[in-house]
Amino acid sequence: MNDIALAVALFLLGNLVITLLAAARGPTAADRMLMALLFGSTGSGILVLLAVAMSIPALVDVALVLALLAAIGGVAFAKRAWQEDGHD
Amino acid sequence: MTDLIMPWISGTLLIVGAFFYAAGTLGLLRFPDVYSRLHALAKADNLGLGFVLLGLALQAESIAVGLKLLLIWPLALAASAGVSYAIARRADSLGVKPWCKDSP
Amino acid sequence: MSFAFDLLLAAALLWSGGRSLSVDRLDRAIVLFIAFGLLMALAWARLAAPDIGLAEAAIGAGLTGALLLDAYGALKRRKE
Amino acid sequence: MSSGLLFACVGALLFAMGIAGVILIGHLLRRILAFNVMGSGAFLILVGLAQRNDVPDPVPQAMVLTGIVVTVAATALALALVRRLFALTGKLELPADET
Repeated sequence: MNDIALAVALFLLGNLVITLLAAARGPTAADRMLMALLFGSTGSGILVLLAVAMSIPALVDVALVLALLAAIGGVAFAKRAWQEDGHD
Repeated sequence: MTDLIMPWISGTLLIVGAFFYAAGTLGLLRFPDVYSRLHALAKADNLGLGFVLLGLALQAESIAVGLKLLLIWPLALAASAGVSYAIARRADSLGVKPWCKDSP
Repeated sequence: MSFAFDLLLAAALLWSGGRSLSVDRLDRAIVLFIAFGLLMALAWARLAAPDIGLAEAAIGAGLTGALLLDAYGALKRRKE
Repeated sequence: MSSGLLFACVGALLFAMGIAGVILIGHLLRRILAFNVMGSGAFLILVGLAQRNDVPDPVPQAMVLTGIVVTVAATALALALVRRLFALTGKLELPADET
């Protein structure tokens, strides 16, 4: 049972790396920031799977914090950093 | 009986969750503008997270551990809804046009 | 399989860290640095240190990224 | 190769990249990024090398936990100083020595 959790975690990490490669050269500023949104949900999924696969229950708390605080970066980007000429 | 079936249900739910994550990533890579990419990420990825959490909560030792796992889902939904709203509103106020079928 | 996970995580850490120092535009560098912080949280989880992972997820991923983006936006506004 | 040793090697490479960035890059915000990368490399070396036995050593973990908090405080102070420097001189680089 731990094997399938670890396999799904590996698959999600591969997803994350592909998105990282693609979004680093994304066309607009917003696409790069959408990556933060994806990192929040995918990262908390990986942490929950690792908590089961490595049998460390405290990692569930880390997933909870990550799911909430990854939103701060996105809101800071939308409110403060995204200016008019950010289209290139 | 339950011990026999439960790992299969749990593993199936995990694989369905992985499929939804892959669908969200594909949407981020292939969709044409900011709004549709936001739509793909905010919905498909959180659905994948929900399936993964449900699959893991089914094989938790106690009710409390399973409920704590399931608690992550509404929090992630609230966070992602807030960020999506902020990004879409800012894109609209900056004048980013939604993609139409005729536009290049 | 856990070794494959470690290898992929290590490669992603090195790539995002190096690119965040060498990419040409500053906003891309900051976003890559936020991704680097999230990958560091995963690395602490793999090293069986959940307390450091908690601190890194809260501080490295949330707070530092928000501070950097805020400073970037303020500098850009003042430049115009 | 255990995962502790692997991440210690990654930490050494990150430390090298970060220290090269701190020395070579003139732009102050990028220099702060390089400083953070350098700190992360040092933390990875500390925790990764303490992982050799089965039971992880708690003392480096406590040190690294303190170090992360100190790093974010130093980053916030450095960003405030950069903003003040930009408001005073309009440049994002340190002034050259006038001797």
